[in-house]
Amino acid sequence: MIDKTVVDAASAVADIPDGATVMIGGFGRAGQPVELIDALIAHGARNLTIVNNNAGNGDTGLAALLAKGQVRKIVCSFPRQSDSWVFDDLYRAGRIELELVPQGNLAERIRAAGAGIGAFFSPTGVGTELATGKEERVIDGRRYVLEYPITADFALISALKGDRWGNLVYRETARNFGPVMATAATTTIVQVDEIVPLGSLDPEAVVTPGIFVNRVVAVGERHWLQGGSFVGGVDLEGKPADAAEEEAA
Amino acid sequence: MIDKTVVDAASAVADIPDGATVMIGGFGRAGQPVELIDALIAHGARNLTIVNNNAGNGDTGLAALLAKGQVRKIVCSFPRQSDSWVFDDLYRAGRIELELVPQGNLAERIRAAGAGIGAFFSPTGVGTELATGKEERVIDGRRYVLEYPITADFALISALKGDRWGNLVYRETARNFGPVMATAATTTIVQVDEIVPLGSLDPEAVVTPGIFVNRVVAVGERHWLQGGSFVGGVDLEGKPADAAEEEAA
Amino acid sequence: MSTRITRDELAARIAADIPEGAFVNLGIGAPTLVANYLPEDLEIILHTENGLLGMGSAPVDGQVDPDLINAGKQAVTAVPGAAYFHHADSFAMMRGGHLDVCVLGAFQVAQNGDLANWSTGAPGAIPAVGGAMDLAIGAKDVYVMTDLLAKDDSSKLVAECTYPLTGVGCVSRVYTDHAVFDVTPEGFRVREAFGENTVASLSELTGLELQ
Amino acid sequence: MSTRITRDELAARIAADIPEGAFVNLGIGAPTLVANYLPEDLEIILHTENGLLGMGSAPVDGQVDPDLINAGKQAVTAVPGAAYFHHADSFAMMRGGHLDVCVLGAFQVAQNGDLANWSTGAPGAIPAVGGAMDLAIGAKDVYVMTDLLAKDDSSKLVAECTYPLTGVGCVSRVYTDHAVFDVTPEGFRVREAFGENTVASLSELTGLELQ
Repeated sequence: MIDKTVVDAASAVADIPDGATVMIGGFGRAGQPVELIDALIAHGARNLTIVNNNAGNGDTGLAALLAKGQVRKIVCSFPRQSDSWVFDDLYRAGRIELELVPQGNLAERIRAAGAGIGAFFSPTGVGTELATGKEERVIDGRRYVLEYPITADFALISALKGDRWGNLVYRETARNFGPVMATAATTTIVQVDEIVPLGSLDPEAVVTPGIFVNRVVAVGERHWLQGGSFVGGVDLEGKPADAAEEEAA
Repeated sequence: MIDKTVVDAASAVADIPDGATVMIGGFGRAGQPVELIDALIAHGARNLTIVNNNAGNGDTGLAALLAKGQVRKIVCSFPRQSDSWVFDDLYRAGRIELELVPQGNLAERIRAAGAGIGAFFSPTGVGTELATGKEERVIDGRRYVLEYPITADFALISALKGDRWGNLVYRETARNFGPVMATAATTTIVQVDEIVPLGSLDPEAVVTPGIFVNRVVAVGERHWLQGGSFVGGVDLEGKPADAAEEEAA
Repeated sequence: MSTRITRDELAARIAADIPEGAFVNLGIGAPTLVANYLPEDLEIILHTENGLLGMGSAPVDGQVDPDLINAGKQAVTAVPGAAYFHHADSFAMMRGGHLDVCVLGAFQVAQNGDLANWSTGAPGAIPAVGGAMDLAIGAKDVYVMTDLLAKDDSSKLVAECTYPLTGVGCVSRVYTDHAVFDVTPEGFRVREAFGENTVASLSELTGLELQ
Repeated sequence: MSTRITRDELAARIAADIPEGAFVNLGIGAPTLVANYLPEDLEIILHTENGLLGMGSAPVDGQVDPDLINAGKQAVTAVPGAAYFHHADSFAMMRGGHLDVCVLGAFQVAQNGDLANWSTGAPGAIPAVGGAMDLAIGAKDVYVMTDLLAKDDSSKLVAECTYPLTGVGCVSRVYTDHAVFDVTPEGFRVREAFGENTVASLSELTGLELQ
């Protein structure tokens, strides 16, 4: 019997070595695999290269990983945000390397890695400083720059539900980078709200087939859902909305 | 109000001009938009370039379009099948041009057209006669050939259900080329079993968002379904299975 | 101030140019305001590059959903007819030229349509590009929404961008608080001047020869 | 005929080498037989390139579904845990190296792993390649299933392919009715000889130096 489920987040990330390249899903906080990141922090692997759209928000998740000094380099499209102070300080202190990639090139380069594409001519970034030093070609009258795949040793992503084969479905815009990252990493580790019995996911609606997934760990239902239904009552960080109001008061 | 629904197949294809490039969905008979092809035959546009995985099966659908002499050239991966006699005769008589493309390159080149990719280095076909004259490059120790997008003026595809915005869901392996062809054609025309009210397709399970669709025409439920449930009783051509048995008897 | 319209008036002006059935991406910041002025009786489908077509307005109190955000990471909703997709599919949609309109902010727009809106190039600034370069080259029409003048009164319409480029020759129209400009092969053409502005006065403000 | 095993025995022999959990594509024709010999108590997930992972056996009478076919356009079923996807996603899966094993037929296999299985290059033949070239370069292990000798008794294992190539250096192992051969940097190595075959007798049949 195939069983990709893992007992907890700690064992799911236990073999990530120092120096690994790790893709981390999420767009801002949505879809960020917070429990896996916390486990990676506890695990302590250092000198990591992180691929993510952003460079951390607030003091939790990816930001906390950065704060612990475990990250050597980050590949992302949008590091500077209103709540990216952890990254900002590290970057200004010269303690983290940044490779800035336009978001569409980031997504397509990750897809290319998973799809066996050697390189592709992209319309994005042409004539800008982010294309400096890149091969350019005019095809059918339009300018393109050559972009190469981005691979990783591990991908840490978050999904709504998974089964023991690793089939996944996501929720709303928390889907974002998960499906392409799952295809591009040697080892893909997924946190899900719930592991469901094999055969209970609609085969027409599976977004990530299990072939792209190595480990699945259940972390419990996100607390703005109850029994699968949206109940609200939280802020964008997922904290109780009334607590935030009390804080503000 | 956006309403992409069209009253019948004839009006859906009425503006396809002579000389057009037309992508036609389907893998063999599965997912072939038979009603739209029949309408194109009745419409009579000639000198067409057809992009399809195959070159017709039996005497219906794409094969019938070929038989009517409306097709100048076909771009496909697998023309020769046990039941491709219409194409075989035309090809041997030198009355149709063939561009043979490995199936993965066909799918990826169609996707590239829809995704704005200028060209891509493909691992498929390297060192074979189907790469003759194509640019080759070694990337990271592996050989690749450069492949260009395939676009079309029209795409004719088949889906299970659609709404008036053009959102689509498919059924089983009849999905095949529909979703990528929809992205690559200037005008995408879809036949569906049923047009459902806006909002009744699960947004997590929409396969082709309406942005890629121009016209949707309802052709009635495929006759191996009843009220959306599979009832069987047909052969692979969709004909009543007992009729085939009678024929054989 | 009869030579300037307000930011909300400008958002309404842009909204009035978006036809029913258009697929539209509204960039982070001021362009987001345009959504408030799209007529409710017209179906205009909003795209957000983090994976949603059919984006709706902000949720009501208590209904914030952390899984449902826009590119600016604000809480949004989804309308009936919406579809979710992953990031590569979303950007394929943009880069493949399927969006009808995108509305972006700008530091500078050059008369050849070059856009600079992602970096001032200031030393020590932390660069961040996001989806700006993909939006700039992807939509059928790229509209810029901006004040005509920067805080130091310099013109944001320029002969040539001095800030780092976002995209080359990509802007089709610029909506400013003073006037609306089309980008043409001969440079900026005044499409509509607000209030007391004239081609001559706009020419003076921008230092550009205008049509 | 103690020097040859049957096609079904060969299919069973291949099936025995496929471990639980493997993602496997069985090519059109003889390789399809392998599915009949996969142990029912092991979970081995079959891929068909027309858009399905988790392909099951042929349907029972009266349950043929024209929408549910394999790459050979035969009626199949889907198992619990299956997933459907479109053609670009399916071939991305193959070309990206995610399949563990694919089993293909062959006209010729060269000692450097070159495969010829799509065209005899005969004048007047109608060429058809399908997914053969993608399968050849995509799977982690490419197994060939074939008779050792062609109908004219020529060896299908060759020093160099004379038929048009499907893929370069892509075959890892060849299962024939006489023996199983691994492709190594030094050429074919006899992994297992069936019946009375020996390295020497196989060397004679193929005209190749074998290990």
